[in-house]
Amino acid sequence: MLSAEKVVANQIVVPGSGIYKLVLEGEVAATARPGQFVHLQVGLATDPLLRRPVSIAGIDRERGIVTLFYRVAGRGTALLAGVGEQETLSVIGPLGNGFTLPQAGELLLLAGGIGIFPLFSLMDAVDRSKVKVKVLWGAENRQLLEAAGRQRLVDLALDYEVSTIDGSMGQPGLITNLLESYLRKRSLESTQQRISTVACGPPVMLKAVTEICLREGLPVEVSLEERMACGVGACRGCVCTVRAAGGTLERRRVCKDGPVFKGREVVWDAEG
Amino acid sequence: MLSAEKVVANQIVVPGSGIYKLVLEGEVAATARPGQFVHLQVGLATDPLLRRPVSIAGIDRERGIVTLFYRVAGRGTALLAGVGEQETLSVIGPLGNGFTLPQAGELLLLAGGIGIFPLFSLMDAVDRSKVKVKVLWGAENRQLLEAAGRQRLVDLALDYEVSTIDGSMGQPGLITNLLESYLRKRSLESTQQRISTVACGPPVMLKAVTEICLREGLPVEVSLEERMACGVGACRGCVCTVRAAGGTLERRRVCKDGPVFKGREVVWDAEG
Amino acid sequence: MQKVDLSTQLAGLKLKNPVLTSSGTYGFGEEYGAFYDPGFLGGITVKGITPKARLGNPVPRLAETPSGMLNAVGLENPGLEVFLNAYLPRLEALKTAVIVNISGFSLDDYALMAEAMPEESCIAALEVNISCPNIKDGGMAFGTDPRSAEEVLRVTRKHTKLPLIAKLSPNVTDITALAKAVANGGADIISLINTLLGMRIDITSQKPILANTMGGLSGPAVLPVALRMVYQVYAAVKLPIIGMGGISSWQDAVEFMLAGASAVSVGTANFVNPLAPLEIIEGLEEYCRQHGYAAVREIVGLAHR
Amino acid sequence: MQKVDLSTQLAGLKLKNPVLTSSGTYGFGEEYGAFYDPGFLGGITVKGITPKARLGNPVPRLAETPSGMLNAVGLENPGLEVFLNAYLPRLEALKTAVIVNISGFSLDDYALMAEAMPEESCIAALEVNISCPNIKDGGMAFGTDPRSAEEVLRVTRKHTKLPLIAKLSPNVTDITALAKAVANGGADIISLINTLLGMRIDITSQKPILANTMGGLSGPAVLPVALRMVYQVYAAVKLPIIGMGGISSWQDAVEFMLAGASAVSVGTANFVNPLAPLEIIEGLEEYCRQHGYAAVREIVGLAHR
Ligand SMILES: Cc1cc2nc3c(=O)[nH]c(=O)nc-3n(C[C@H](O)[C@H](O)[C@H](O)COP(=O)(O)OP(=O)(O)OC[C@H]3O[C@@H](n4cnc5c(N)ncnc54)[C@H](O)[C@@H]3O)c2cc1C
Ligand SMILES: Cc1cc2nc3c(=O)[nH]c(=O)nc-3n(C[C@H](O)[C@H](O)[C@H](O)COP(=O)(O)OP(=O)(O)OC[C@H]3O[C@@H](n4cnc5c(N)ncnc54)[C@H](O)[C@@H]3O)c2cc1C
Ligand SMILES: Cc1cc2nc3c(=O)[nH]c(=O)nc-3n(C[C@H](O)[C@H](O)[C@H](O)COP(=O)(O)O)c2cc1C
Ligand SMILES: Cc1cc2nc3c(=O)[nH]c(=O)nc-3n(C[C@H](O)[C@H](O)[C@H](O)COP(=O)(O)O)c2cc1C
Ligand code: FES
Ligand code: FES
Repeated sequence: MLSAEKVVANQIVVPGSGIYKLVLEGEVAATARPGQFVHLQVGLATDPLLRRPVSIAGIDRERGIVTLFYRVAGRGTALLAGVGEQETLSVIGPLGNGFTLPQAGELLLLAGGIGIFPLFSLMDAVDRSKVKVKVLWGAENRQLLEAAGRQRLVDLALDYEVSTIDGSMGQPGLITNLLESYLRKRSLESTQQRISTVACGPPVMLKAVTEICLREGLPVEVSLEERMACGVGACRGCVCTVRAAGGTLERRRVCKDGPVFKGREVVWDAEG
Repeated sequence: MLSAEKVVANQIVVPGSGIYKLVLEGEVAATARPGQFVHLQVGLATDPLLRRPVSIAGIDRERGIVTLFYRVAGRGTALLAGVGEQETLSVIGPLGNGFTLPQAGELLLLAGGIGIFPLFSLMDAVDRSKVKVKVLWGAENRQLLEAAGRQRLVDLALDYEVSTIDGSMGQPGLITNLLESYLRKRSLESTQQRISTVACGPPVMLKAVTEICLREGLPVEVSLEERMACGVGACRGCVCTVRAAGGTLERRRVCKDGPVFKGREVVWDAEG
Repeated sequence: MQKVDLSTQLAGLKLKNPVLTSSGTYGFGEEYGAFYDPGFLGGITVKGITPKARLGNPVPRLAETPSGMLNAVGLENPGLEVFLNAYLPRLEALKTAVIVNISGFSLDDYALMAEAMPEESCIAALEVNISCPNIKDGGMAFGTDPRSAEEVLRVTRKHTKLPLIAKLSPNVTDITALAKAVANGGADIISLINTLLGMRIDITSQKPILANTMGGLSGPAVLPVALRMVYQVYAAVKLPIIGMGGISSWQDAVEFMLAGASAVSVGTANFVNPLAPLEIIEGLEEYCRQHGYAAVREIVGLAHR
Repeated sequence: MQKVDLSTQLAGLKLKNPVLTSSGTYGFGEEYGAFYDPGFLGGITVKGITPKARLGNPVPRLAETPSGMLNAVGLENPGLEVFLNAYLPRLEALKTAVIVNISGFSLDDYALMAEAMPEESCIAALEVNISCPNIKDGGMAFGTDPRSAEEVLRVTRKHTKLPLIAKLSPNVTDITALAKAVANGGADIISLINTLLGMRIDITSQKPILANTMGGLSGPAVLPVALRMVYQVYAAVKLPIIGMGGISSWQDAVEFMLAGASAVSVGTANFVNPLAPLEIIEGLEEYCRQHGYAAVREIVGLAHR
């Protein structure tokens, strides 16, 4: 759970993108599952103090390697970007519950921006001879799609569609449009396959796609993000709100009870 | 005064000694004088917060290079030891007043432990065709003498004597004994050369050698150390106490008014 | 090599070693079980319990600060009943002293909870939290006025025979006045400090980062303030002290014990280094060995010489 | 590109920009002259002056803490007379607003110094320091009791027409009570915070690091506490505020202004990055430009919306 992982690689993906690929060798890979995350120590001294949560994007159990992608967002990730190969990083993980791995039917992956990262590990893990995988991915613009790994989808020969807000690639507009048209098309084809949906991205996007999925009666799993301190369920800093069986509101810890939740349970914008 | 200096070298001198040689290329060398120091930023974030003062041990004005020696004492110097070649360090300096450079007579250098470091630059700077240089150096043991640069004295063909507390090299005991016997010997030889003395080392040693020098009527300059915040005279955190002309006590800033003071002025163990 | 006696006794609270974990940072004792057996600890302190369950504050509940963090969890907890029925049995299994942190909004709340805590169980002491900055009424208000603080302790004292730890707030002009008040009220032990009230603002949204606007500052940043207060309280009151606030290393722990703490408690440091409490136990032992102390309690208060 | 108006007016104190340097961290305005022309600053605040010269405390006067530092300089200063005769003429040359920080041990001390400060000179305001933690009598005692604080301001007010800045101590239970008191006493402006009382212990010598035992904590570590107090005082009192405590970057300065500070003051950060005040001025200007504010004063207090 706590290990010093060796930094095998830590490079910017596309110059200027601010998105880095970090490859770690150590104990995490042995037990990691898609949808889980690691909690990384980014500084040598007490500032910045807290660890940073980053999703596991790739798992190579045999070589004992996990791959992460991160975007430089603030001080912590900026320091992380300066870590050199062969150095070690203090890592807690794998943490969290992870995605449900479907065994049949269709798996619809919905990604908003860099929300694609945790989905990479799911694409790898799912048995595509039994499960049809479809990816819908919305982003700001083409640059982000390329930097965040569109080529990976091509390499995997995945069925995917993209949308960009500025129209620089794929369908112009939001992922919700992409989703609506896909579902419309699909219902016309009146396929009988059971479909399960997994979504990851910013909260507004998750809320919107969850509403669409629920309306259509599709089960949806969402991967949430929240500021974290402990990462292991001890501080209750990272909660989301769910409506429990009896209808009462409950708090769940994103780090321990999540980060993956059933979309129908999540109460978005909960106050109080 | 504030510059980003390039780290040309940053290596341990003797494995296990904890003493490092740091070579910086940049603006400091152009105006540095023996006895001055630099104020180094050792961290990337706000912890450790303060800069660390380190004496200038070598000045190569032509190549724009200064050499420092530092011992890993705590968190700040430990971080400094991890800085790689070709990286840059934020440096304030050169700071402080520096030693008086004698033009004739004899220069007696008194070093306690790593107090030898600032004296290196003085050895380099003094014109040895006009000034006779003699070094007396006391330390804990042989290892420290070797790690702190005894070979340098040999290479410079300097007249030196050492003492060690554990007797592992030179005269066993304290530098005060070394000094007393040297002065005795010298008075027997009844040399007529004007002698000036410069001392650097821990406070107890400085106090003891100053008392001996004053008793013998020898002028002595001492290089003091004190915890520093600003390094430029603005905070008054680093003071020492001197007895001014009229006999009244005054505080002087080690960073700005020093670090070199006339031994006869300094009030040791001043309270209040 | 000589064995150092790490055991400590603070009034009626016996500990196998002087290292505890702090309320709100250690869940209900199970979360760090994946890293080590909590039985190695001197004891653990559970999250603040209130009579009724609380959802706590909305998110964001956390913000980072230089060498510190703010939290505004707002005393989210399962409530007294669920604690007794669901959590306490699991705590029994941990084989370590359990300190239950109780927080109230009225004197009756404290009385009710003190009364309800079994005197024969793994519960080794009650920590009376009169210092939580993250709830609107009660909480810190009790802890910043000496008369109310005394009253809370007096009332709680009447309803339990368990050792009572009064947890003080650092957000006061004179910590010794509060310490004297809780001593008068019947506290057996004093723990300090709770968090310092602080805030951060998001310069993009131009709003406070925390949904609750303000929160409690903890972590290494507060260490010098906490240490000063332990030092002051040790000189002012005869009660044993549990020192906390920014302790992340054994060196920090030694500072607190020299200042007058008979035991130390590790909070925020758990988040950064889950093994911190164990490293601190080992470091304290080694410090004593190297300095020739047969028992760790010998170093308590030495900085006052 | 549109020019942003950086000028600010706090009651009678007019500043060309809202960035000052703090008392005790900027000497008498000359020490940082090697790095830049102090004329670029909104103003500088000189070291606390007392009626008589003071040697201050013995060394060690400094200790480092996580993201912070402790100082116990103890108001070393040349005294009123030498200040007026030797230092003031040199300050005139700096072409920046000079704020003189005055510290006393009695009401008479404050009266004497207020009376002695020329009303026609580079002195733009007096900062009444009722919050120094590093001296045995007076100092902080004035600043932790609202009635004494009000009295100090009332007396000082009678002896000068210069704008009066009351500098508050953070070592209090309720900062707004102090703010209201100094407002009643006649303060024109409030500055906060002074340092938090803290200490460190050397675990080798087992003694406090500072010769004075305790000292004042400053630097980034205290930022969340300072920001919270600025936010609270802004909501409680109508007087303009000079915010300080851990400001090291323009982002920090924006947080303070959003919280309610009309100007900010840079202290400890000077020691780490001598250019910090200039970088903050530039950053504030850029922030306003990017967010479409024509004047920096427009952002003051926006976090209260
Ligand atoms: C479960 C989980 C998985 C994540 N996976 C990835 C990933 O695969 N790739 C990636 O680029 N990012 C991921 N993030 C977001 C990433 O953690 C933040 O971008 C990062 O913590 C920002 O740190 P900083 O120091 O650069 O920013 P700062 O703003 O300096 O951070 C200040 C504090 O806020 C917290 N914080 C800031 N932004 C976020 C955020 N978006 N989510 C959570 N905490 C935040 C930081 O952890 C830190 O405590 C994930 C977050 C969570 C919770
Ligand atoms: C003018 C001057 C010149 C110096 N020259 C040298 C040199 O050439 N080589 C060398 O090895 N050391 C030198 N020192 C001592 C060196 O500055 C300290 O060893 C260093 O600051 C310790 O930092 P740290 O983080 O490792 O220790 P820590 O104990 O973690 O430091 C904590 C704080 O105390 C201060 N501090 C601790 N020890 C000292 C000390 N002895 N003197 C001053 N401040 C201290 C630090 O600067 C820091 O602020 C010099 C000191 C001064 C004042
Ligand atoms: C996330 C979090 C939750 C906390 N919850 C409580 C609580 O419920 N009751 C309490 O008395 N103290 C609570 N505290 C305060 C801690 O117990 C401790 O007093 C404080 O954090 C200082 O110690 P530290 O700096 O080591 O964390 C909490 C602290 C944190 C960080
Ligand atoms: C070394 C030092 C000396 C100080 N001296 C004074 C003083 O004489 N008068 C005063 O009012 N404040 C004094 N202060 C407090 C600062 O002016 C400022 O209020 C405090 O340091 C918080 O700001 P900062 O964190 O930016 O340093 C001093 C601070 C330091 C660090
Ligand atoms: S981060 Fe502590 S409970 Fe999730
Ligand atoms: S370190 Fe500030 S005056 Fe010397």
